[in-house]
Amino acid sequence: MCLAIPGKIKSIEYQYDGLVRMAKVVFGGITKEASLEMVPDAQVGDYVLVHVGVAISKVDEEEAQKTFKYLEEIGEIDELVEHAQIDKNSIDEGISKFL
Amino acid sequence: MCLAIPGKIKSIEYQYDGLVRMAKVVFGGITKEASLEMVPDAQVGDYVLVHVGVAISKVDEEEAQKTFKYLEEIGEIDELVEHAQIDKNSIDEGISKFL
Amino acid sequence: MPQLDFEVITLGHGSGGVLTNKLLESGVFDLLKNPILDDHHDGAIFQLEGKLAFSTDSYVISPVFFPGGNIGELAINGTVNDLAMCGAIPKYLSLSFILEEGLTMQEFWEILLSIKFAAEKAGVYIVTGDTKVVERGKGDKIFINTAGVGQIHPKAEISSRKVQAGDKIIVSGNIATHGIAIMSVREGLEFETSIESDTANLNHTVKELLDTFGSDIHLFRDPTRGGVATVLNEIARDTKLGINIIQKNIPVIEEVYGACELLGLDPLYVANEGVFMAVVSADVANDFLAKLKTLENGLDAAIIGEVVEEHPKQVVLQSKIGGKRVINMLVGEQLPRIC
Amino acid sequence: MPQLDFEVITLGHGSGGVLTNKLLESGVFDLLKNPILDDHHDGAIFQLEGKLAFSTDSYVISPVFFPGGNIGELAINGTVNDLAMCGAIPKYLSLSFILEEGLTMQEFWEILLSIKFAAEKAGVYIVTGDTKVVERGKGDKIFINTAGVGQIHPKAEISSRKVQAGDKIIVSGNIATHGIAIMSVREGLEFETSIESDTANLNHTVKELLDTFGSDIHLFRDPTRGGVATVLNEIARDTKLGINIIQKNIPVIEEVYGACELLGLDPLYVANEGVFMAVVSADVANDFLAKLKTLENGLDAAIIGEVVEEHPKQVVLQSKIGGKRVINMLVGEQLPRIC
Amino acid sequence: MKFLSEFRDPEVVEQYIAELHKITTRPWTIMEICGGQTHSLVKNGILNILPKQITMVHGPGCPVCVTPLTLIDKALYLAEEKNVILCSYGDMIRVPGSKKSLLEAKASGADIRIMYSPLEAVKIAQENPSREVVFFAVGFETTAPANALSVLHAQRLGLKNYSILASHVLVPPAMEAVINDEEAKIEAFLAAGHVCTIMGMNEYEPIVEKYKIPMVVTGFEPVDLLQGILMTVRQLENGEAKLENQYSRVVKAEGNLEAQKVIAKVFKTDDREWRGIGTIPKSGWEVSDEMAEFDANKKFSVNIQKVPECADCIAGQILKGIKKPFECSQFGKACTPLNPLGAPMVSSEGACAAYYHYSEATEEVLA
Amino acid sequence: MKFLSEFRDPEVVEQYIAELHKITTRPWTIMEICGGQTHSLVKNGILNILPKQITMVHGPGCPVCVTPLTLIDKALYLAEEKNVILCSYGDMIRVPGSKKSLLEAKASGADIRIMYSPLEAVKIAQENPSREVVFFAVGFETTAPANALSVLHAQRLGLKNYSILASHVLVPPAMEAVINDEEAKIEAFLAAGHVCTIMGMNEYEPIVEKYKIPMVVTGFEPVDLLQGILMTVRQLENGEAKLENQYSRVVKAEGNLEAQKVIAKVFKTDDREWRGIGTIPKSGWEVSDEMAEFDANKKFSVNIQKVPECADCIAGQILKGIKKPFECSQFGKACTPLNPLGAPMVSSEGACAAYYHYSEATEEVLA
Ligand code: SF4
Ligand code: SF4
Ligand SMILES: [Mg+2]
Ligand SMILES: [Mg+2]
Ligand SMILES: [Mg+2]
Ligand SMILES: [Mg+2]
Ligand SMILES: [Mg+2]
Ligand SMILES: [Mg+2]
Ligand SMILES: [Mg+2]
Ligand SMILES: [Mg+2]
Ligand SMILES: [Mg+2]
Ligand SMILES: [Mg+2]
Repeated sequence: MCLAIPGKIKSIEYQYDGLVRMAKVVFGGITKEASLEMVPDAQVGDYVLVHVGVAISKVDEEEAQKTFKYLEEIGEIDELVEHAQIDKNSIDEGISKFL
Repeated sequence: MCLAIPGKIKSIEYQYDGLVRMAKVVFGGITKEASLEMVPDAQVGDYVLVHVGVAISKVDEEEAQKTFKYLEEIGEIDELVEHAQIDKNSIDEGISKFL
Repeated sequence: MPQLDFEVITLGHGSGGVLTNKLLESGVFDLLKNPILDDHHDGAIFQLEGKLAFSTDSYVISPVFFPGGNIGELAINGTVNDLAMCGAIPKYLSLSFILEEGLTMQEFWEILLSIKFAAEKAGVYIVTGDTKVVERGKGDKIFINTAGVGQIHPKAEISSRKVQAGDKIIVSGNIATHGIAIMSVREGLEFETSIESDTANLNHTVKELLDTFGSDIHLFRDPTRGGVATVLNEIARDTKLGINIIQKNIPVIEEVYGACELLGLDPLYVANEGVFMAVVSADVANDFLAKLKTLENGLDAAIIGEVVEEHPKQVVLQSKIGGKRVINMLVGEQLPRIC
Repeated sequence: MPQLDFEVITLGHGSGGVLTNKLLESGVFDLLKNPILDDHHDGAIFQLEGKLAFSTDSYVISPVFFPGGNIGELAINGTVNDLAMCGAIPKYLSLSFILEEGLTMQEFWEILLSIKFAAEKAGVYIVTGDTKVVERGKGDKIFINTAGVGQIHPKAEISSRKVQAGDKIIVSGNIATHGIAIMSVREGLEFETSIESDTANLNHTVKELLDTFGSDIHLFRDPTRGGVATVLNEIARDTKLGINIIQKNIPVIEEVYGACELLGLDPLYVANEGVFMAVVSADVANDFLAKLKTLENGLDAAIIGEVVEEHPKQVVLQSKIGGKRVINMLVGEQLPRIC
Repeated sequence: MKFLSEFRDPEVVEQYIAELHKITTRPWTIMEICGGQTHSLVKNGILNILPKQITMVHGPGCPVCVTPLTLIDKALYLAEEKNVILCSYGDMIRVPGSKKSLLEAKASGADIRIMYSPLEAVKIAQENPSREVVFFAVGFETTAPANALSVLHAQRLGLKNYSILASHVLVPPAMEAVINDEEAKIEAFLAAGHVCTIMGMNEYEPIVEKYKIPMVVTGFEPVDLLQGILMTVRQLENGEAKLENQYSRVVKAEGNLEAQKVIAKVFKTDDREWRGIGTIPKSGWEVSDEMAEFDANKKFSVNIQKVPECADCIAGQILKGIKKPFECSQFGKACTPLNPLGAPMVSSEGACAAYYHYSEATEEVLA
Repeated sequence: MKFLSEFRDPEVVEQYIAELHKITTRPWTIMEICGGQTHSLVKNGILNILPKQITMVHGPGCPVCVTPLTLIDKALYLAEEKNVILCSYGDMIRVPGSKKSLLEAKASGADIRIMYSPLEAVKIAQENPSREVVFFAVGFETTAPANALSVLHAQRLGLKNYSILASHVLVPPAMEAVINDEEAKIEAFLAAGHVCTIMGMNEYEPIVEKYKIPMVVTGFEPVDLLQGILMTVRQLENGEAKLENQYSRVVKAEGNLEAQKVIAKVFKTDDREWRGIGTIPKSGWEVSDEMAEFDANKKFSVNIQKVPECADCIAGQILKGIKKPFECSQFGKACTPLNPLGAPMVSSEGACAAYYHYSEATEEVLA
């Protein structure tokens, strides 16, 4: 459930007599309006996660990087290349299981 | 103004708890509903003059015949045939006036 | 009707995906089956030589089902007849639907059956098609477009340039019947009648006439929208000649006449189907009429007037009582009058 | 735009009478003028020899004006392209309008201009037509049907029967652009974008490819409604062969990609215009691609997959990350998702 | 069709025509008040088979033509701004208001429906309880009973969403306005048969008396019209001025008393503006106070600017028979049936429209 | 697109796959609760590149699939009988109620509109003051803030014609229901990243503690999912049972406090029926008493008959991972995506629908 995608805030305007912050958020070249009511500290330039027209979270750049350091962290990165070769076969087997 | 044409009453039914008489009236093979509220004495088989869905008068057969007896009555019917010939020309003149 | 797992048409049936395929393969393709029919490709391919005629019409009639027929046969007959009016032998038709969401499959199937029978009767193949679905309230149950290709009859020389003073004008049957049949079921105007639309394919009759009278037939026209009056005016305008029409010769059935009186309409302006007009040279007019009366849909044919040198571009009608008046083109739609 | 004494279309303009004539003669006929155009008759007459292609489509797009074009050019390009997909040189088109009461003359005129330019650009003549008007609320501004006749290219041997394992599948440009451009202006979904519809006539490009590669081209298809996925499935079904597609080879521009992410759509199912797919023999695939890249609308062409013996009737996609999945036909319309 | 076909019999027509040609010795100008009679004269080609000395002048008797601009604007306002379902007779919807016609408003989205009968409009109101339904009740005396009945039906049904926009005009005051105009030179009248069916002939006695002008209540078929004209010419030739009844098969001296009762219940007499002529005192019917809740004028507060008629239009003089259409500077130029500037160009029985069609022919033939 | 493209990088995917293959020694059954994750697994072809020992079970986390029949019937009733403008997310309108789907109702004339956002529905209400607008507010915790905001917006605008038909389900109770089912043999969970974005991770600590079951809060992109699975398998292989957060770029332990405030204002916790599973105590949100005027359930008196699910459908067992779709007697026969009998065949991420597409392939290949 819950298709939400990250976009960059291009501009912010106020609606309802200044009560509500609405942003133009850019997603890969397209722009869509989103409410910033759930992310009061989001500013122009920030990335926010938008779900059905509402930004539900800011996206944290630093935390994002952790995913790419995780394998290194768990200290196993060196042995990977050879395994990758082996797995090619196992992948094809996997497919034929489904077809 | 006031396109009204004569038709023959085929059937009569009551509407609004019997307050209103509505008739099926036949006009040269087609049938249309008409209110009989303005012709309280009209019965099945009578001819009525219908205007925008309302019968506004019965049609009197005897009176209708008078039109065909009128020329005779005014005592001139005998001399008509020769005039009719003459008038053919005058008709064509009449037409060319308009064209 | 085939067993289907849907009862009404929805937008998905026009999406081009599974539902569109389901709809088409549920029986549409089977129903219209013929050697050339759209081989799941974007068009049909066939061989035709010589002079060709090509015509199209969209059909938007309301109601879709009317006394005497439905929009399906109308759509086939209409284009078949337009081709025939060009002096062509109709061969191949395209068939394109714009369906409104909510059309029931049962209605659609009934229309399809009419299409099938009308095409068979006219001897034409439906070889390519298209189906679109529009949202509820953006259409009117079903619109149909047909386009058609035919081969010009070898003896045909149909052209307004061939029309000359003295030519006789013939209608092939009672006029205004179709338009009044439709009117009888319109909201706010309904009346009871046994009048039925006389929609029919005219191509077989036209072909026989061309076989026999060839180049003595100068023009064919089918007086659909706008009626006989509009076609007469168009002929007068295009030929720069005058036309005289004799009202008492114009065939109208009594019920149609009655409905016209009631609603204040002039049958000359009421739409026709299954009726054509021909302009033929005076020499053959009587023979043409006699022959036509023996052919399909020709029994009530009549010579209604002639082409004249006088009053160029004008159509003059001699009324039943001997008066004359100019018959103009229709301004706007004919609407029922109160006065 | 000509000076007219009406600003909006009313029912009278479809009545077949004076208003219909006024509308058509106000400039429509002038605008589309060509030697064969409907001589005020019921159809067009022309000479064509050999193997012919015949195709039709109705256009019902909403909104009528969209980023990058309008329904008019779509209607011309659509049928031109369907003919081209048959391996034909498009020649003559019919043009049929279903106008909704209230369409402004200005909008209609703008659409007519697009039609004119699109027909000129494609090198086709509009030779016959029809105009109907439906009541407000029974249409959607304007529906257009076009049908077309073309001559099969002498070297063309387009047929799903020619497709064989090993053949390469090529798309001629970025996919899903048109569908997303339309979606960007739909009520309830609107978003800002510079994406424009890429509607275009493909016949010139197709002709040059046929000139060069002739019978090595086994199939052309334009992935309009239902998108690339539907065409791939239809090919697999018709040929009873399998198809493998490489996701990373499929050209999609970034903005279209973004919009698909936002709305939960799969670009493989989004409608295209101005894009075709070709199935060509493996020998010529690279040359074909190289040539196509030099032709109009072919710059972004790519080989996206191939025909295989395995998994007959199935389309299998290798995802960007190396996984595989079956690509099915679209069930119903693609709708924006929340999950 | 009985009572129609006989009255279109060419032989009888021929006899009447012959008699007319025989007895007519001098030029006579006769006005047929009723647009329906104008229509029949034109449609059957009667005008050009009459003796040349007889000039038929087409009177103001077309309810559609004389409906004032302001009222059409009002109907437009109700349809466009108040979101009502506006029901109307077919020929009314083509008549231009100050900016557009109902037909154009319909094309632009207003819910305007063509009815054969006002009783159908009541059904529409029944079927659409959440919408206001207004019937545009135009007409002369003939149509008043039907329009009135629709109100009574709505009342019986307890409908709160039905009302009428009344535009009812009366023949006798208009007739007097024509006679009183110094420039009008009408020597006799064909009175309108269907109006008299409702109202009888008694109203006309005083006019005939007062102005010493022949008048024949006449029907609508060719034989009716020719008999009516013959009766009129006989009076003229004999120097008489009587009220006669050609149309006795439906017209009684006292009219239709039931219909008069219904009218009295729903309408009240009032001054009324006639398009092209101006305001004529006591020449129209408004909805009565008793039935005020069915009066669209009262139900919807509409304040429509009165817009002047086109200044160049000489409709007033045309409708009174003072001038012929081709004497108007706009005729056939700015003013055509497709784009009428004034009332008589509006409907097919309007004098300007009738002449327009003939003059088209003339131009062609002369060219 | 930043924060998307990196997480789809084939090289990174390859590394994670390799690591997974390396460390997996035994069969493991892991449930991804969230339908969005199911979708991503299927769409990216991840299922068939995982080690064969890993079985992913698709959980009940598709709000569209678990919306009960009765509620769909209610929405249908409002659209068809009450003439409301019913606004809904696109994937909801295809789901069949007891007689038809909203899409079919729309085809038959109901005014049903597809919205990207509930805030758009509020605009529709503003633009149609004379119509009632109801938003069919389905969703898990993720969607609740947006649905709630629409109510607050309507309140600020003083709209009296806007309400929501709430169908809000909650993840933790459903998770416990799955765990507590004796037949379900789920050994670990991927928790739903976007649900946790709103609610945080604190709700899950007790579950992990109580049932000693590994749980990783996971994102939706291929790399996210693979990292999440890897973290889960590492726990499983190591015999651990921890709550971990793979999706830390958006999920904070405490969740989104602003969103929680808005939810608390508009909703209250209640028992809720899950299609295919049955009623789970305290597993849903209803509109709070304070906001009762925006509750379509209260605004419209609707008495919908509760209709039983198809008796042959084993959706409950499917949604809990107890049975595979092809073990259902209706699968691929009476029940297909075009004509689904039960929740898991309904939307593209439903387990039965996913298997249906694969099995089609299988049949063909085997034939
Ligand atoms: S021609 Fe037109 S402008 Fe002149 S009097 Fe007649 S209606 Fe008026
Ligand atoms: S296949 Fe259909 S009937 Fe069987 S469990 Fe799945 S949804 Fe239910
Ligand atoms: Mg045609
Ligand atoms: Mg229709
Ligand atoms: Mg035709
Ligand atoms: Mg098509
Ligand atoms: Mg024709
Ligand atoms: Mg096509
Ligand atoms: Mg459209
Ligand atoms: Mg196409
Ligand atoms: Mg046509
Ligand atoms: Mg195509």
